[in-house]
Amino acid sequence: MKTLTVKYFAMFREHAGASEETLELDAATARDVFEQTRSRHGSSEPIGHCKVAINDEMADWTASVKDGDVVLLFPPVAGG
Amino acid sequence: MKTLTVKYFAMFREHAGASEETLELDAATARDVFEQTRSRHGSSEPIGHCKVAINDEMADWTASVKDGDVVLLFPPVAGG
Amino acid sequence: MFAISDKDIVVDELRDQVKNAGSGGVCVFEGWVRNQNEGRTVQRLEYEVYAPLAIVEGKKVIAEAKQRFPFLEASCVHRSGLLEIGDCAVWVGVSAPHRDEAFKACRYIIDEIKVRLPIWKKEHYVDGDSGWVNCERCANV
Amino acid sequence: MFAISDKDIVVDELRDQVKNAGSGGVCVFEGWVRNQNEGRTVQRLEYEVYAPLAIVEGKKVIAEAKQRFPFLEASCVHRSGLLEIGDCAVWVGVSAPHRDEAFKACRYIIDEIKVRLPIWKKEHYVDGDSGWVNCERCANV
Repeated sequence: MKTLTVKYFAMFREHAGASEETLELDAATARDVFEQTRSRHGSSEPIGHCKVAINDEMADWTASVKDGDVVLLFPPVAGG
Repeated sequence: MKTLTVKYFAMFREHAGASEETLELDAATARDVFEQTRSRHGSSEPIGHCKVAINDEMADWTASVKDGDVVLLFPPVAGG
Repeated sequence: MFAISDKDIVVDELRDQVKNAGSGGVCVFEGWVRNQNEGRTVQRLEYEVYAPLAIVEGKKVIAEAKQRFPFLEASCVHRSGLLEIGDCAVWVGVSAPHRDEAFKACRYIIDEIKVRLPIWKKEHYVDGDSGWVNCERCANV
Repeated sequence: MFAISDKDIVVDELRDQVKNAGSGGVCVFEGWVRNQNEGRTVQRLEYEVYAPLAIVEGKKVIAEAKQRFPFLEASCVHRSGLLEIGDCAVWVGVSAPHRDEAFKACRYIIDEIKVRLPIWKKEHYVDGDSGWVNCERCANV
């Protein structure tokens, strides 16, 4: 188990009812964090156009997470 | 012979040393007017990108000119 | 220059930033809040921006554009917060010796910004409802 | 709207003309007098315009653009007379619900204006010389 801080944005923040949580997760990759928090919050957004950052750097879903990491979950963006 | 008013613009005005002339020309088409005034003024600009208007309407070089017409000779343009 | 701003975008200041004696012109794109989207009447709009990463990614987009379409100056500002109909949400300006590079770089920057930056748009409709706007390319997945 | 002006182009006024609540954005192109052309240092520039026909042809160009790339508003002003380095020689703005039409229509308008309107550009160089600038497509004949 790892202690991870997970930050939610936009619709993910609304699904989670919080902008940030500190969770104990059995997660190896960013994808694991996405899937475990999604089921936890009853969100159904597919991972397709979502993005992830680890400790303020954009990352791939296959990137591994380590104890203490801050994982940022971004729903599909729509700037401009 | 036809009496034609010929107007010159930009480099054609400089070649002709006048912005306008009234000439007696043996010209059937706009192209004839171009060629006869070109040789008259020693201009060597090819007709390729030049344009012509007759009585303030854009015209083809094959357009016929009649007595009293105002023929505008436009050297290559470069707006913007 | 890339920035996120929670204040009105002042076009004249931005235009001055891309001025350059060697530039033959500038291509500018301004994104405005429009009164409807997908058939629904919009009252106002809210931009949520995660600024630390939006700024890094925005600068990266501008650098990429410069490599592809060499230009002299470029500047981009994106709004955060609450906007009304007609407000300027994003301003992109690119100046270059010739217009082809200016047009292409400007288009590249706005296209990439819309799909890559951590910026989310929530529309508030006149019927009281509201919703997060999906990104442009998502519909095609 | 298409106009020829012998006075400074005031960008804010023109920008207001293309504002529309249904527009998602505007694409603007501004042509500026730059300090060199084909390796020669330019001091200032002179535009000779035959206004009666330039206006007719300018309006025709805008109408063609609207048919090809439906937009909401478009405006274009071209300068006549003497201009200094950095001055705005031409302003084109097109607003549309979506940016693709705005970009394409703006590009169409400036491209056509540069080769079709009876407008001639004389460059005055720092060495005292001057010359009429040939049109863009002429070199390829």
